Amino acid sequence: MNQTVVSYLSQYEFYDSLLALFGNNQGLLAFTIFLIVALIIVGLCATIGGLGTYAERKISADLQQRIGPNRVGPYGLLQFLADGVKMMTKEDVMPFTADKMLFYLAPMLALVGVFATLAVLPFSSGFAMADLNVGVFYLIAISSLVGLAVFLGGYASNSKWSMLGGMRGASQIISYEIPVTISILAITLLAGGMSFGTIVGMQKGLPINWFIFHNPFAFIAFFVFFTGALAETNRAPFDLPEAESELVSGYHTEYTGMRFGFFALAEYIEVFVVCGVAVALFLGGSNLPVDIKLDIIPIQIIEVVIFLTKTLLLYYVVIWIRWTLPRLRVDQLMSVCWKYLTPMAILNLVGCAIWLVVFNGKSMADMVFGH
Amino acid sequence: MFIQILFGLSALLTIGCAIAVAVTKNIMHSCVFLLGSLIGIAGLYATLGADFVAVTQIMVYVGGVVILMLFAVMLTGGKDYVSKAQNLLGLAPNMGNKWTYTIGLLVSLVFILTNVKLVSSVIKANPAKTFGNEFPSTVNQLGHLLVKDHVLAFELSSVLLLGALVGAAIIARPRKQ
Amino acid sequence: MISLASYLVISLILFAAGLTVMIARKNLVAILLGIELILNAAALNFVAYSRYVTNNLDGHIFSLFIIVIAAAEAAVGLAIVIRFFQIKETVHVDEATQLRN
Amino acid sequence: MEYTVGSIAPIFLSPVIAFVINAFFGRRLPRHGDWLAVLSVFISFIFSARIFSDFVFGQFATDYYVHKTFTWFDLSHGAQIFKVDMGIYIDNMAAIMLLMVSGVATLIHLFSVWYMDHDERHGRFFTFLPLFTSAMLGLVLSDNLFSLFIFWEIMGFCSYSLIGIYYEKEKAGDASIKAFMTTRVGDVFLLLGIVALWMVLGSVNYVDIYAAIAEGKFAGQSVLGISLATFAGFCIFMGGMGKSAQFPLHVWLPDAMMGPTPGSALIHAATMVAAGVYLALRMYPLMVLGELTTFIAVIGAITAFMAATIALVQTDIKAVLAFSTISQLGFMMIGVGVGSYNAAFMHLITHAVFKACLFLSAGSVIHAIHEQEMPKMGGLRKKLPYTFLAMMCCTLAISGIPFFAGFVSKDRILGDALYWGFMAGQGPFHAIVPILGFSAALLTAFYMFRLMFLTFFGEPRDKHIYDHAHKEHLSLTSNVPLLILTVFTLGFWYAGTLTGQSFGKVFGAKTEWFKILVEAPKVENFVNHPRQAFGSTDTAEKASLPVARYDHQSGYAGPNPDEHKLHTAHTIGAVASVVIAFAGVFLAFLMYIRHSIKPWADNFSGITTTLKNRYYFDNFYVDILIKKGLLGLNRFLAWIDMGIYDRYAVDGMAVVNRTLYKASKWFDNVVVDAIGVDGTGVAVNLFNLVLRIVQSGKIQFYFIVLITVLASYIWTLNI
Repeated sequence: MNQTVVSYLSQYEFYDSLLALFGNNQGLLAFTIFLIVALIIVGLCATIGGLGTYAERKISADLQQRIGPNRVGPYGLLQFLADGVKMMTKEDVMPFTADKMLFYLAPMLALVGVFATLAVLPFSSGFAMADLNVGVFYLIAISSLVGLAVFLGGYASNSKWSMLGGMRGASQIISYEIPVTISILAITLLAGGMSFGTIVGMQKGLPINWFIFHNPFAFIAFFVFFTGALAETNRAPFDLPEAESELVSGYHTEYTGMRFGFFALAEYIEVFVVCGVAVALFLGGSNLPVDIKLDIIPIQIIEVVIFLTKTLLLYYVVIWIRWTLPRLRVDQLMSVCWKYLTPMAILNLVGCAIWLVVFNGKSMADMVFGH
Repeated sequence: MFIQILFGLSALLTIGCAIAVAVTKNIMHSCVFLLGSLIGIAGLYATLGADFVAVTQIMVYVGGVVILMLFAVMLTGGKDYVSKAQNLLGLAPNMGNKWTYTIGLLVSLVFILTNVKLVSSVIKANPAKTFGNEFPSTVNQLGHLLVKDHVLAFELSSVLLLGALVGAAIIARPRKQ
Repeated sequence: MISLASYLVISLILFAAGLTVMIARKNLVAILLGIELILNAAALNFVAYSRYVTNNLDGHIFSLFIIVIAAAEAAVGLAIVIRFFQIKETVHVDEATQLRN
Repeated sequence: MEYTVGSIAPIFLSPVIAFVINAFFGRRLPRHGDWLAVLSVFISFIFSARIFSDFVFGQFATDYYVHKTFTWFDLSHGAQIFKVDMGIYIDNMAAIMLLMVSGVATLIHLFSVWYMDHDERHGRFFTFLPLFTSAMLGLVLSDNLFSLFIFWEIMGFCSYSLIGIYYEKEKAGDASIKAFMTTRVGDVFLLLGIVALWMVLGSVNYVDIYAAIAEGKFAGQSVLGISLATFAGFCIFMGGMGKSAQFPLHVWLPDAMMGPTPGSALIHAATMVAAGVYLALRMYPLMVLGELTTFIAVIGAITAFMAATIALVQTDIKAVLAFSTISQLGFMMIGVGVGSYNAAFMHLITHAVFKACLFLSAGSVIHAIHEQEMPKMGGLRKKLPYTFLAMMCCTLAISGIPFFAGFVSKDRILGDALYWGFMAGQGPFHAIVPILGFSAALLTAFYMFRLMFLTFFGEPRDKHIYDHAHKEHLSLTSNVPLLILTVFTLGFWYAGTLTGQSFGKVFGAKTEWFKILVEAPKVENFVNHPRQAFGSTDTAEKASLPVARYDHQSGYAGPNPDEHKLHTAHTIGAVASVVIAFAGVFLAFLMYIRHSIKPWADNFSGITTTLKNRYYFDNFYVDILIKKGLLGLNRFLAWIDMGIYDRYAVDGMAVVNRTLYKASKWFDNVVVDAIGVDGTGVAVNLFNLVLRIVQSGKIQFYFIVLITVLASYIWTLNI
């Protein structure tokens, strides 16, 4: 049975009082709860995405021994708000020969694709929209909408730069989906299910129980997943679709104002989502290292904080990589995917399967500490 | 309630997009409408409790087939072209004209009538079973079915996919002369 | 409570739309779009019957294989279209009149 | 005392390894790997010496032999035996031969290091020289004619390569081809003989052949109307004639002097030429059975005399030595023919030693003055004292002066020939053999001392050359090999006495080792002799056999009814040999030192021309045999080809084809084309009218038809 935030809350007593408040209309209550949670999550993620731009600028400045944004607010913290205001107030320019419908559609698709993934992201054991049985699979599937959006954006602009960027982006995202999916498949094999609840629940306890340390293949799979995910989110060193030195700005060259903002926001939130997925799949998710008995609200808050801490650390690593490594060539990009990552991912999958058969499903920690 | 809403939205999306696919004059838009239709079908699957099939539908069509078609459209160019070859439907542009649409609709009508006759008799013969409003997870059962009852088809489909992969690569490869 | 007939009607409309596309359009890619619609109509029928009539998951398996075959068909079909375009510089279906060269 | 693979294989494998390394990596090795060649042959020598000491110093009975085989391939099927064994066969003769070949080859290799230094073909030379040696050693070790033939051909190839090593010189190239083609004539016969034996006996093992002779398997067998023993023996002897340069096939050997002198030494002294004599000795029972001994003796006598006469007038120092080689080989063949088995073999050994030394000395001379023509030499003994010493000893040996090796062996051959020709009660025709033999001995002494006198004595005739000659110094590579060989030109090493006769023995009875050890194989001993596999021990058999001793009174061969006559013949022969030798030396002394007699050429100018042209053998072969005979045959074959085959077979075929063509053309035009093809076309056209409508090639039309038909089918269903 699919678990949702509503079904989680219904275990507790205050749910009944809430129900009474809504005149025993279960559907209305559930709808309201979903709406509130969705708004919280979207707001949170949008803030994180906005702060992501700030973080990126600040961290890159730090790496390059500059100061970075420091005028708007304390330490320039409100810079992203200023940017947002600027974007919203800008003129919305559309090229004369653009394909209007697709030009409008593309940024929406990007944002929809990213926000749809947030529905299954396990911020904590309860604070997730829905814990689908096919959660991981759903996440992979729905995030490929971004690739489509990139392609359509590039096509609809009717510009050479955009076209090239869009085609590169689409081919890159489709290609890198394969190693990423196969790495995730290895983890679903270990967990015995595709739901995030199952996967995160399996990694309870000390970091040694995380799936990244389950066996050597899972350890490699993490890096394959992380590399592929970087490429899927068009981050450096895989930022060929928007390579500013070659393609001006790639698929969103012709976009201005809030449409451009959608693309940018989608990119930053997707990075956050990818890091969150990595944390949930490999790094123990929102689990507490120790079992403590607390009330529902505090424990959820602690779990969310743990999840966000891990995710933002990975987020830092992503930005760090972006400002450290140079960009790959197109042929190198493709050969990395097809000649190295995909075979490695397949070997990891087979290796995990063999490990499970040979060691009867035990992890390395189980064998070391005994279970 | 949710299911009814989801069904209504999905059905609307599916049918509307399918008709749009048929009537729009722009092949690119046609592809995008197809995407909408396919997502709608995924929603319909969800209302039927087929969660795995629904996600697979999105995965394969959104992530693969539609992008592939968009690529194909882009590589073959959107230029309109009128064939010089004479045929029963006369001269027709790439996206069809009123004669071709007339014939297409006629054939569709014939098919619809046929199908209505067929399906109504089938439904009359097999009254629908009643079932509860719960949706048990299908993932585990599907996995067992795939590697037990349908293992031959499963393996054959892998061979088919490999053949399609290699065949597509060979066919589309430009020949050096 | 949604009835089986509503799914069948949706599937019929999808099929009819696909059929119309296949016959009316002269663009090879558009014909492939029609084929996708028709295949999806069939798959939807399978899943609907699996829920309402047989009450087991064989329909799901069928629709999964239909999706697989549709993907393979799309890949090979589009490869053929692209090759055809390289040779003829058009994707008009009536131009495909030669068996070789 | 176990002859395992490890103790025998290195004898011929180590030079082969040296060959392979030098052939592929020689360019990269320091000094092109010549040290490797020397080392490899020296290893062979060590292993050979071990075998020699086992066999000679009383470890085995005289007729003991080591024969180990392994199956090379076995295609036997049921009763049909088709199995080829390979293996080694070592008896006393082979043991002595191994020591001689490897020892002489080691010294020649050592000498070559000096002689070929700074030569542009240095590496190539040291590639083929070890291969050549290993082939000869393998030939000696072979236990059957088949592997013997393989090594025989390897040697032929190596001699070809060594003679033609300066292939850019036209004469060298021609000489190598000539050597190869001439010996090829003999090789064809040899192969024929081997095949004949194989066909009848099913084996070409020495042991099997001996056993077959003893069991009388040859009786009644015949090939081409000739008895098998005669045919096979003749063919095998022809092979030996080719290799050992006997009378009709001797023409290649003088030309083979185009190669480097150490190569000549190896070819003409130790190895290749000895192979023919060795083969004849191995197959001696077959020769006897085939009644070929008279033939062999006559051929040998003719060769000995003819080559000696030619040598009289040669001015090239190496040519003289070459003809003397032919002459000495003739002596060996006389020995084989007249039944003096061990003397022939002894002469082979002694000749190998002193002829190798002579060639090396000649090489030393040539290296010193860069000149081969004797008229330009003279007085070189002051410049080349060590070479002079070595060459003098060897000349004494070859001339048959007492106390030297040549006297011991040649005297025995001549004594036996004397007995065979005059006293054995055979026809008067046989007397020609001893007469020619003694004449050749006289001439040998004469021309060898002529060589010595012209080269080393008197005043230098070409002052310029003389002045530029290098003064000789003692060194390991240049003249120590000569001196080592010189030591072994003394007679007592071989006979145990200085004279070789039975009076004045020095070391007692046991020292007549040559006579004890080497004897014609007694074929009846080989019947049903068990085979040994590789790795088995030899001790058990050794213990069961008594060690043979030489019985001075009766001789080893047992009481001979003609013992008295034989003894007389040997006494007369010995005296005659000594007299003849000294007469020859004296004649040469008068002619070339005292000048009291005019040199040969002036006295007999008519004959000299003939001799200088070597009896016109080359002209005969080229002008008569090849130009007249072969070209005539050629023309005849061409006539058969053009006149008969082409005119009737080919043209006739064309006429037949033309007729057939006309018939088929009519059939094609009328039946196939008009009725079949056009008729089909018309029929197809008719159908086409209908099918064209349906088969439009438009997939959408097909689809419409499909749907329509499906729909109409469903409407007809009653559901």
